[in-house]
Amino acid sequence: MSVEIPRVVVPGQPIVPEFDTASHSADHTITQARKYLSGPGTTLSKIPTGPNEEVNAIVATLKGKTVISPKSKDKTSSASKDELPVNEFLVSVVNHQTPRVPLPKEGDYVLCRVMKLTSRQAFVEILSVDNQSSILADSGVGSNGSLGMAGGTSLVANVSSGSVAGTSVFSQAVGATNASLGAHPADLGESFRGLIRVQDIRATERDKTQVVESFMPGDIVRAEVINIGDGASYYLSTAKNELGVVLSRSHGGRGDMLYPLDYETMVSVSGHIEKRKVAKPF
Amino acid sequence: MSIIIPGDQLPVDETTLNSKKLTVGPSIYVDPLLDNQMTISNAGIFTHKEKKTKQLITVESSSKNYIPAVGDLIVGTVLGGFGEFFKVSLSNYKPPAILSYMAFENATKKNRPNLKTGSLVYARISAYDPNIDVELECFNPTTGKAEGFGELTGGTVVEVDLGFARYLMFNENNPVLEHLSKKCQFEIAIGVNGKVWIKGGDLVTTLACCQYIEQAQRLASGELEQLLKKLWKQHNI
Amino acid sequence: MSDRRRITGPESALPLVFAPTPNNQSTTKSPQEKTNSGIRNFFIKTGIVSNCNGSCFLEVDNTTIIVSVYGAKPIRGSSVTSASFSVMTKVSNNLEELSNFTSSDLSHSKEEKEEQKLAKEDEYVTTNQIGKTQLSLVEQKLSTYIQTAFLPSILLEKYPKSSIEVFINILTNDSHTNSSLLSLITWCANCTSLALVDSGIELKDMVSTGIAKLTDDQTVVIDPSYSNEGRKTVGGQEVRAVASYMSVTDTVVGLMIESEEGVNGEMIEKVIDGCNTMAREIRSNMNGFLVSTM
Amino acid sequence: MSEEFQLKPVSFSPEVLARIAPELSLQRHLSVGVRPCLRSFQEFKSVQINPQLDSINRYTSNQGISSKSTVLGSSNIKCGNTIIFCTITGGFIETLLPNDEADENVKEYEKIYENSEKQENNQQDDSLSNFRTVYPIIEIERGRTGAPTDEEMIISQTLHDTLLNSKILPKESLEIDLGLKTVDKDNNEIIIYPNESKDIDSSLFQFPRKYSFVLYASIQVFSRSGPILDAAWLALMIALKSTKLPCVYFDEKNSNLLNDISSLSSKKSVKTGVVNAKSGSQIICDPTKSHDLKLNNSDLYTTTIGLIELDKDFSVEIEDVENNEDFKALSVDKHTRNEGEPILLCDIEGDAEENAIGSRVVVIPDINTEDDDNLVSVTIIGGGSKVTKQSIQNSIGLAKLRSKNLQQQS
Amino acid sequence: MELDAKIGVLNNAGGSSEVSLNGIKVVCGINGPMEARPRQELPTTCYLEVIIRPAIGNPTVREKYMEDKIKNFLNSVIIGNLYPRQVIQVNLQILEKKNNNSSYTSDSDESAATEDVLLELNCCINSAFLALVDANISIYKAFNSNIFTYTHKGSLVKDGLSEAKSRHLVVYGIKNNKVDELLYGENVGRFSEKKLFMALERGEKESMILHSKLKELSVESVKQKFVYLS
Repeated sequence: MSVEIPRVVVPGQPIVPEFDTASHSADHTITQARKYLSGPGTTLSKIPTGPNEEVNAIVATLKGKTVISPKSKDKTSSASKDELPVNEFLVSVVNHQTPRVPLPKEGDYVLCRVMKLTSRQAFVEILSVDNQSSILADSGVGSNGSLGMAGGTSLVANVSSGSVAGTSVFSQAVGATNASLGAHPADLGESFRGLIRVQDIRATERDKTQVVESFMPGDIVRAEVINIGDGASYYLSTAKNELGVVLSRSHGGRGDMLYPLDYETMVSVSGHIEKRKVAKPF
Repeated sequence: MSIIIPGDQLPVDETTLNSKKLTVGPSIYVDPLLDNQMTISNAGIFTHKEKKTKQLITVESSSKNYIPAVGDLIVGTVLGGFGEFFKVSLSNYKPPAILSYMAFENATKKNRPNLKTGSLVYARISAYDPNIDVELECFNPTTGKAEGFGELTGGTVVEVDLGFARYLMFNENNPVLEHLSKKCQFEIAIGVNGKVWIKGGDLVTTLACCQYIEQAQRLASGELEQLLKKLWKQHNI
Repeated sequence: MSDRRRITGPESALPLVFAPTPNNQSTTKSPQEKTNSGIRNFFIKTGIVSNCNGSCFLEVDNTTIIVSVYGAKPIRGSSVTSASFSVMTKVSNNLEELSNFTSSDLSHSKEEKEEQKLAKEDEYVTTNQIGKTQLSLVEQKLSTYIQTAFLPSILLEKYPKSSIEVFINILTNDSHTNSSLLSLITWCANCTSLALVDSGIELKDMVSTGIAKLTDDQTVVIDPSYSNEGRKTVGGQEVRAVASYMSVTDTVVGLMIESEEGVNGEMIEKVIDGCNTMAREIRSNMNGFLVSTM
Repeated sequence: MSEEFQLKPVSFSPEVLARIAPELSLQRHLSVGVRPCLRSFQEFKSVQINPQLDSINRYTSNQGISSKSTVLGSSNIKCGNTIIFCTITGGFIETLLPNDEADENVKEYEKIYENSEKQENNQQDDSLSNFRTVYPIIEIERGRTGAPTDEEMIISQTLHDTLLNSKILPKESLEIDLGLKTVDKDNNEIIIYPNESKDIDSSLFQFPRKYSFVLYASIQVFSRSGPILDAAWLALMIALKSTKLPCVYFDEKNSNLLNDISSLSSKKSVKTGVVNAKSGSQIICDPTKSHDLKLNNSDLYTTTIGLIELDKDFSVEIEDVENNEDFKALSVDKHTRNEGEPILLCDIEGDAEENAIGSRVVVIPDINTEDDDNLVSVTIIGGGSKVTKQSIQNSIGLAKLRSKNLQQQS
Repeated sequence: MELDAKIGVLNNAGGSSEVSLNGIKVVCGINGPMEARPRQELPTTCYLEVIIRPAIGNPTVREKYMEDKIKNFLNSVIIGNLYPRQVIQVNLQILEKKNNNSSYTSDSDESAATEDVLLELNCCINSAFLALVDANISIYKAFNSNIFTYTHKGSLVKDGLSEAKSRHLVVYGIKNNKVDELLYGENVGRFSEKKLFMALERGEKESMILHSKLKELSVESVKQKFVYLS
């Protein structure tokens, strides 16, 4: 008998055992084994099936619809002849209603804003992952006054000045069980930090690349996460054609919009030219 | 002396400005968004210089806020050594500038300059981009010689308005230093960042010189002699 | 020192003191009808708060709770390999009843306990202080319980360098049904569970929570509320408990037992059984709700 | 454009564009006549005024008296997505009567008091000192902890000052006419109030001290999606309208009134929020009797209008868009505007609008008066788009319109 | 009442001024532009910090509220893009307030506290302008603040301090020797639309008059700075 796979699942709900040796032929002989792998939205865990009995199963971690897709066979790990042929399937749970929790991972493309430059690297703030969803559910705009900062391009720096009365609330609530000592809650509107080292800006002519000729503070840059980095920053790279500056203003943010001219120059409508590591528009 | 403040109109009419190639000095804001409209953004002395093919408008204003420019000669304080460079403070509460170990006379990888934290240097701004750290050098890169740059030993530093520092620097025969040179011997290094290093023959003279420079910026040239007399009397020199 | 970040009004102001309500005029609302399972009807809605990652509104009798989940969001200054998880509870300033909880360890000292008792007997009620800056004991207890219970259910390792923060807001609390702290914990926990699912944060399992009471005649009452189940008889023994489960793996993740007298193993077993029954019922309700929203 | 180069659009999801380039996002939307929030320019957010939270109001609970509640008034409104809860609570404050001769210090105080009384008499009736306000604390839930944000502090103060400046809460509304709890002939406890018992000797009600209420407001905001002042004010207004002040009596049993009443506010009571009723309080709120809070005017509403100029550099070719099916479904603003006049946007919402709109006009009109002087407050914040006379006039018009709508609704 | 002002009263500030107006005295000191703390850093512009300290006691929510009012328009006056990632601090210490012997805490003074907000703002704004010019911070335009009241009889008075039907604080920006735009207006009380615009018009006129006075002061202080040239 084949295992019935639920179409719609909630977190914690077992979807399918890890191994399914059930046959699908008429004579009920085992001709084929299936192995299910845990994909996005699922995890592999032990489910009690009776007293002192457990079975490994793929369990949903999100609410959503199940999607089972066959995994292309990997030849190097082909089973020996004695064993049954194993077909592998990837089980995942998708939900289009709730966007995924937008956390940058290695290999993700992110959009970020250049905050500060040094001669060796550009410091950025990661705004969104995959151009899908913003990192922060609440951008924090307006929290430090009745107007956001003038000029628009600048994010709000929430400096709710120092810490006087009231901050004790947090330490009381979190201090007890927060395992990560030394970590501070980010301010409203404060996002993940990233940095692009000078050698990660361009794929070619790395030695000649200069940070100030590639980015300017305030630029919006599309970059790839190459490393989750240290406690402070993600490590990002723009060394691909489609990566680099996507939105920029001239004169260090004072002027008008710049448009790509070629891979290393941008131009404003009035004809003003500035140097950038330009992302190939697509 | 034509003094203008923000809110004023440019004292030069547009046809004049359009007649020749125009260079706009600091304190006049040229707005790239508004057709390069010019606005008086700071208070100061307005000057309009015309030459054959070009003209220059500037507002000479005085403040304590130093904005670096390549080629400026400055007096800085060493904040410490980091890896391959020193960090040097040009003005308080501003990001420090970077002075490479290699930017000294006769410097090699092995022969590193020895500057202690807190010591003073006379240096030139070698690279400046508003978005990255300022870079300094303590030698003339074409000759490789120190030419007066480097550590300033002894003496003391007076902080003056930037306008006054520029005045001392660019007016060779300015009465302030003329008067002083008649009174005593001294060494002086003027930083356009508003720091003037001065060293007299002995400690008392240094002190007197120091007070003289400081007070001179608030006096008209006619009163300088009197100030000198007063100070020298005060210090029994 | 006065609070300089809030408008607290004149310092010389005194709290209002309300006289006890004469019995004949104090009409207690008839409790909401219970379902067959013995659990009060409750209303839930997810996603009502837009500026967070997930949220849930829950109403049971006159208690209303909003839980919002923020995260996984950036955290500063640490090289953590997994997310940190924290819970903050805020009881609306005006819910005075909560300070009258009998939970014995809520008061600091004997003296204060006496004072509370006295106040309770007289049922004089006063206004709360505006602009408190510290968590009340109730808020702390609630936060701690929920944080502890949900910690094992969240796949924190999927969210490095970040934090997941749960904010529980108790907007109104039932002043008629004498809701105890335990009851509040139960509903806050269930609301949190749905808010977490709504946020799309990956969970090993949903946590469902039940509450039960063992009266002195050894009967188990599920989801006890004030009027139909009555107060304990004088001198009688009563055990109240709240327990949270991850039902698929049948794990208890949170437990709190409260009793004035000593309790034995048998009693605990009974009362926990009651909690389990309720938690299962709640879980199936939540499952049904979630499936219906897809 | 003189240069020859091709501009290929880079596309971003609307939400992301609003965050990375708010100004661009807003200008692109406005140039085709819609707002990022898909409302039309001068369309206000829908406002839903929910029945007050009956169960928590002490005196209006429809299930009888809510015996433990200390809440005097409350409101729950929904403004677009934003949800606001507001509750009003109270406190006493003591004022001295001039005929108190018990204490030297009091006499001293009395002189000052009398002087200031005289001054006040010289003043017009509508002197600000004849009006009161509430002490609001606003909490905007945004997933953070700690001290209040600047916004929370500023809105609190704005509510506080605006309420005072609009002179809708006269001093007298909060004054307390003390009743007396005493024992009648049959030795039954009775409470008598001066206003309801004309046959009783009025000298009974001559108390050496005088009390007033102070009102506190607690405002909780969920799903903030833009500037919050208008909605917070509305919630406060509706809560005040629903507010009932308790009748207050003096309990003869605890009669030593000159005993230091300040024992009530001892530190202990502050900490636990519970007062030992036996020791100090002679001033007690009646458990059931109350009266409405009298307001001079309960139909004042603040309206914030954002001003923004169209920037031609950002505009989208309208033909490109008009063929789009989705676009046709939207209500599009094609108001013909005068050149140089900014666009007026009602109820600023979302990152793009909030970040990019620099100039604002905040108006409180009084729609109940026949008088010409029908404005209570106009605040103009310039610096973004130029604030023209026309735009102020239009803003006032819009504010009046919105106030009338809200009046009908509440 | 006439404005009375001094420029450069603080030696250690980047720029400073002291202004007395309508019984209120304010000293303003500008710090910066200076290096911002990481949390204040804005990539392309400066972070403007306005700090108001009351005449008596510690700053409260009231001062925060006033700071916000000033910050709102000052942000658009300062050419922030010239000072990216830096902080400019505008410190305003109120030295004397109208009712100097009370500390706005007792409840009868509460209405005075609210009433005086406009007067204090008025004085602070004018003081801030002089101090900004003294500090040589680049600004797009000059600005100043005036306060008007309508009496109960309906006449419009400048600086009318006591009882009034409505009160109007107007701040205009001045560029190229002309009134450029309305930067901030706070109108409270009971008034008609017509009265509002009359007050605003009056504000434009008075703004130019006040500007010429502030200019005179500024020019004099620039002369003082360059005294060594003479």
